[in-house]
Amino acid sequence: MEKMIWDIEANKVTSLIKEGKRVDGRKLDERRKVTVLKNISDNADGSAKVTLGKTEVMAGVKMVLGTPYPDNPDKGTISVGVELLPLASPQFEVGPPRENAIEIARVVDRGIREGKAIDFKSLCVREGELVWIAFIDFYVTNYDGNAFDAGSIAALAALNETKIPKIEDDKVVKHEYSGKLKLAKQPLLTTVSKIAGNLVLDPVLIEEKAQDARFSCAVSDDKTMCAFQKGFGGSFKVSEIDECIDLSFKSAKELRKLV
Amino acid sequence: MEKMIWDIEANKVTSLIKEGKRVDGRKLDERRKVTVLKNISDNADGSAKVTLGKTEVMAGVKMVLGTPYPDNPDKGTISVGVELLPLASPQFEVGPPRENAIEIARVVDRGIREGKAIDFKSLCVREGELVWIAFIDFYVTNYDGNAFDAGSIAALAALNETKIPKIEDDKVVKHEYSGKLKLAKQPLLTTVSKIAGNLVLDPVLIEEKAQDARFSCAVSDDKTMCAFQKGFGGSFKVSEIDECIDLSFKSAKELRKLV
Amino acid sequence: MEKMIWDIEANKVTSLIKEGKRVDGRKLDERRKVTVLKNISDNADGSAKVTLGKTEVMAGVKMVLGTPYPDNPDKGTISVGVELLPLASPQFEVGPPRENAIEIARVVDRGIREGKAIDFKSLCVREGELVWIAFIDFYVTNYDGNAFDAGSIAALAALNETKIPKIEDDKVVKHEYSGKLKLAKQPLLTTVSKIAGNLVLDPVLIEEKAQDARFSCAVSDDKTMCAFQKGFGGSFKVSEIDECIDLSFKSAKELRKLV
Amino acid sequence: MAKKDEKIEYVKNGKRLDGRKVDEIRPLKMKVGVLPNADGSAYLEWGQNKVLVGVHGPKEALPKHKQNPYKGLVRFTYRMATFSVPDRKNPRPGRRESEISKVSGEALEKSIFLERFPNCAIDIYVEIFDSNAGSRAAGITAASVALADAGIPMKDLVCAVGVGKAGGEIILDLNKDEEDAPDAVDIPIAIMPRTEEIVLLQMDGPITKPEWNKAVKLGIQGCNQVYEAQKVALREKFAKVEKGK
Amino acid sequence: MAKKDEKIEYVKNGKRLDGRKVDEIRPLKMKVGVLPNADGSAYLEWGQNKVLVGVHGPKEALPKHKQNPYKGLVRFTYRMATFSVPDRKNPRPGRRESEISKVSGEALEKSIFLERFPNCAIDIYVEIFDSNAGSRAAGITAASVALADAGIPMKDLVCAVGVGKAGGEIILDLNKDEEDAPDAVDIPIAIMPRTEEIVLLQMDGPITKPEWNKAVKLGIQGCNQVYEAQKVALREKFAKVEKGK
Amino acid sequence: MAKKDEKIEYVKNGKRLDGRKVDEIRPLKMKVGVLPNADGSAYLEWGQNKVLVGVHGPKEALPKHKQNPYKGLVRFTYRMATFSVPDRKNPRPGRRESEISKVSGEALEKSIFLERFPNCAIDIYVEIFDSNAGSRAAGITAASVALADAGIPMKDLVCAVGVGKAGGEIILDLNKDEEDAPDAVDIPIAIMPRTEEIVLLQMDGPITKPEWNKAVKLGIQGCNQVYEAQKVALREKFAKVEKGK
Repeated sequence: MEKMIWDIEANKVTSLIKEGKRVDGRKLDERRKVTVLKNISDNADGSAKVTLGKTEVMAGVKMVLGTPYPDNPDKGTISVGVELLPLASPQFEVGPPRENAIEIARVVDRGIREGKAIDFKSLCVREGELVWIAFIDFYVTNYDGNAFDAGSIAALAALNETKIPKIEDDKVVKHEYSGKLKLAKQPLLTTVSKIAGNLVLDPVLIEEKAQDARFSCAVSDDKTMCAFQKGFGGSFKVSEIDECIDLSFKSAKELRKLV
Repeated sequence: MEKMIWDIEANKVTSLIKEGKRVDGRKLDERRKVTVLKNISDNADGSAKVTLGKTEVMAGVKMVLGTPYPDNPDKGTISVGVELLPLASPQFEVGPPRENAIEIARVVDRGIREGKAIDFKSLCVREGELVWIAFIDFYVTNYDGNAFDAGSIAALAALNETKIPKIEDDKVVKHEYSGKLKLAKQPLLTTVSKIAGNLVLDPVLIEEKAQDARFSCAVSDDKTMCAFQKGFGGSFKVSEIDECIDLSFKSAKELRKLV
Repeated sequence: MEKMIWDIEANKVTSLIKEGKRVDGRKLDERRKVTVLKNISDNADGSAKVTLGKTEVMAGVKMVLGTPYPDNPDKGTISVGVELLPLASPQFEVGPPRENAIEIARVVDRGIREGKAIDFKSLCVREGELVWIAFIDFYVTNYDGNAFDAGSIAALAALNETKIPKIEDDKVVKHEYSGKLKLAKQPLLTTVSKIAGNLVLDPVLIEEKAQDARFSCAVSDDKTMCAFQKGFGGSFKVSEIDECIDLSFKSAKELRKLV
Repeated sequence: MAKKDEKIEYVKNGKRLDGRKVDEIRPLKMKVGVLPNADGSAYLEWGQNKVLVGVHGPKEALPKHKQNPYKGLVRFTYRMATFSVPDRKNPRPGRRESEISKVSGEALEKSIFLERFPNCAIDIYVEIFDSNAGSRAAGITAASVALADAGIPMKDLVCAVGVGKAGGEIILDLNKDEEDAPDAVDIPIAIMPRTEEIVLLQMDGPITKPEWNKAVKLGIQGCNQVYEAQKVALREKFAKVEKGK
Repeated sequence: MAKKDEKIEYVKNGKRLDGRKVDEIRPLKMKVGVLPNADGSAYLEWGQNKVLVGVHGPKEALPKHKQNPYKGLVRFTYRMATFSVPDRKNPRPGRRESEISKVSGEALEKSIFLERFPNCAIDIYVEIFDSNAGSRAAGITAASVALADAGIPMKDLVCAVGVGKAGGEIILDLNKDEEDAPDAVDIPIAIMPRTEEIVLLQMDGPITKPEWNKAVKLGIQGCNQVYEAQKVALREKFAKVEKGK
Repeated sequence: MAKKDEKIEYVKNGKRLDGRKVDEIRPLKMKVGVLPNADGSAYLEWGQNKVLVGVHGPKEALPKHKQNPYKGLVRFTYRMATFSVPDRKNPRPGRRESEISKVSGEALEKSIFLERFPNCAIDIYVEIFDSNAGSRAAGITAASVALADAGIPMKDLVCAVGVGKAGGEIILDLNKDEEDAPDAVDIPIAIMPRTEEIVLLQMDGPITKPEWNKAVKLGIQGCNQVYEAQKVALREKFAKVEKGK
């Protein structure tokens, strides 16, 4: 039943897109309105709430002391976790889609990591012994498509707010800080859906239902890409990927002003 | 089917209680017979079997060496675990009720912890480095209602029997002991069901099926309460809570002679 | 449906065995053809692929540094893990049989451990501090009965190939080795099914469906047995066990040439 | 945070460490209808606590064998974000969250006309994004408002607050510093204010009966303060609805 | 406990360290019908081992796709309490418990007229509250008696015992000290005594065939001692039942 | 392995560290139909990578509520053996394996006439027994061949390869040493070669657009090399089938 309603709606999306139109009136290469609200949690070392249209994400960073990996004794690291909360959508209730959440987390992680947003050496406290691990966790609280971009924006906004806790006797002093985390780059994801042969920026949920394929590209500055992820059962031509890349550079430039 | 039989039985309970009577002939404020059998397991550092009517519980304590929490370097601690064994009731087979077991464990834990049964400083072996953790685990082997009180009695009886193992080179020497665990207080739980507007002490299983609400109160001596827990979907008036508290002081006084 | 087909096939097996015959033409005390292919993974410290008829197993050994058990400060140890892969049989897809895999792993483990294949003292690097743990993991990739024997052969073949990694600063130097693991004994399992009162060596899958009981015996040399395991719902007479033991000594002698 | 064994006066000249009076709750802001995909929702800031609640339902309860043919089920999930506490929380739900979910769900049951929804379930999701003592009271309070937002027929709202003891004083709505007092007692309480029926009551720590009598009075008074805030938030929402299309 | 490399004589002048003869089992007490809610039950003390068994069934096997239309299922769960061993046991069931559950359930199958219960299951729960070598034999022995108590039709009881080797001697019903001998061999065995059919047999540790021949004889003799104890316990129960109403 | 900060030339006189040219893939051997119990199977050695794939299906998709009435499901499971990597892998599947399973299954979907199998599932199991960069490309390549072996109707094979950057050079089919380069970029790509449609594309690490343009050309060329090997392997299999009975 429900599936049938989705199918009808998805067909509507496809018909519109064939005419170059979208369900919500946007242009094919237009992103939804983005809002960024910083510092949503005092217990977090950095945090932000991001809305991308009706998609809403809450992100927080916790700086935790740990031991470095033996093969990288002078580097800290990051860890990205995502939860698609049941309250975000009636569809997430029957067991939230674990594989999807893992994919989103890993793609956002790659964007930040490979985009060299953070100089991992700057997270070293004492070589071989003590480093910072930045735990970046975000929660999708209302899902209307494209948690990739919303999560990427929220993660970066939260990192940009992050303070480094003070250390005493190798332990964190609560609620005291020694400075701010400095970001070397501002890598951001841009996601495009392919629907009926057209490339559509920043898909809403019903567009995701209609898509043949999905492509996400993270760029860290005006010249450098740092992560790709193609998803879904369809395919892209090389020329289409090139078009997606161009959209990503343009989109990231705009987003960078907000985070 | 089975549900229907329970409903009929529960209705019978309600009718009786409206007349001030109970299915097993007890008075509303009368506890079932309690038996305590100590030292049921030589491998435990302290142990006891308790029956509360047909409800039967086996409890054991293991003293384990661990490192203290950084914010309490001079204190040991306790940990309470409960299992509602499948053999205790045909109803527990289809996945025993995990949430119920957690609630029971946490309420029994709070009674012992907040009732200051054990001076946690007395569990310190070497400040900041080595402390005792008392693992108190109990198993419900036959369930006929009120595992809260049965578990509380069994846990306390087992603690009262507990010997402290001998330590050599910061390790436990098996089967040798350096003395007994000393309890500072004897906190005990008392559970009351509200059925048809009446307060009923120590409910049996079928009374639990008929209850509107449940209230448990732990008292540690003749003047001091140390834990409350209201459960189930119904409600209590303040005056009813006061009555439950009075019953708890009276009941604990009697139970204290047995543990 | 499927079950019915199995039953028909199993009945056929039983009828044949009553006449002293087997579905694949073997004699009752005849093992299937065994092939052993060594060194199937360069990342393993030792590895082997074994086929026993159509049953196929891939085994690998990883030597990992760890701390010894407090009661055995001068001894390393082994750990055996088994997976019945879903690709090995359409029957393994609906949740592979966890209990069966555990039993196989533990019986193979006991054969190697109690058969003193490895002198655990030779795995000690520094008493009380650093020892080798040999992780032996095998994967059943095609299942046609008797994963016990196939796994035992594969585990032993992999151990016989195992090189000990070089150590520097208490860490493993990758891809460099200090020598070979020396085996003191060559313990091997032999499994016999009881079908229609007959003892049948090395059962195929459909014979396992027809069996009343199963018996496995590991022997470590021409005189010494090191592990037994009776399985399935049926029974054995003492004389039948004796016969199984004799078969095991004979079978192990032949297998020993291959590993 | 209080140093060990240091003697702190938690109430001095009628004022608490954060300037509040003994019977004063922390600032409380509520917004109703914040999640487009939920049937009902609310966002609550209460002191440092920040709580988001979504309600889905009533809808058919699944799996079927959990259905009750006489009344609907309330399923309550209380979860804390990893960054909502001083030390990073393990992302997996713990035993504390399980217990709070259970008693909070039970606290709301009586307020809902559940007999109108046989075989159905009402799912309540409470997410804590920041905390500082009192997050369970905040969760229940916001959940009740979210249920109203979902249009679920109720006898009354449920309002909750913490009451307790610190430094020998009975005080309302303890914050974290007060909860860390050496003699601290914490008593979360929830009532249906019209009848003053108690639907949630827990307690931690040694207390005498006279102290309890004082505390419960203060708690009920606190619940009534919360009740007013709930009504204001709901009125705002419905005013907006009427003004809007 | 034996010190490493110290030479211990496990049998001296025909007596073992705990005073038993080589063919003597530890004291064994059994009580039948101890759990009101179970269809059958038994409590067994055997040396230091303390075992409680409850049987539920026969009843419909669920989930349905596990049903066998030709015969009933035996589902056996062996669990150890955290405090039943020298070091606290992790509360989660481990691989050892899984294996023992599997082979113990299989050991009981042949003794039950399972073909009378198509599509049904019989659940056997074995809880170990104290242990000192031999708890699986204790579990099987008590389980068979609990099955009889549940009125489940059986061909024979199943009785189990450990037999094995310590200090070069073949001995019956090893205790923990004997199991810790450097050359220890442990052979749990279960039989149906009327036909002397072996329904459980495991072995750990190096042994020659002549030693095995000696051990199996001793094991079967031990099982028969256990059998007598089982019959006594069942007679006591049914005597009581007849005396009582 | 490269020491930190040591300057390595990854391509010198047109040759890479292992002697390959920049556009040369590592030796690749494939065998089709290796598992008797699978509907289709393949074994692939590609450099040091060793991959076994089994396909089961099409068959009814279970549980039923996962069925799609319009087309079949592809379920792809990529798993690494504990001994397939330099450090022993935890036997439990990790997040990396989850992600690779997801994108690899999606990469194969378009190549299969899934609309012919409503309500059905095709299960693809990929087991990695040895690895050295490129195991996901190896898994997809072998899986497509195993699908053909299972007789599943397909529009085209799917062939995959890694392309990327090391030491400033764009190179094909990176090995582990190259993947560990300080400036390494890794781009797994899979195409359907007849139409050159890209069905899998991931990327890790900083790269400019001109570099990407060069890399994708090289990647597609590499995929075509893989395609030839796939066709050879399938021809061998079917030649054998015709020769055999």
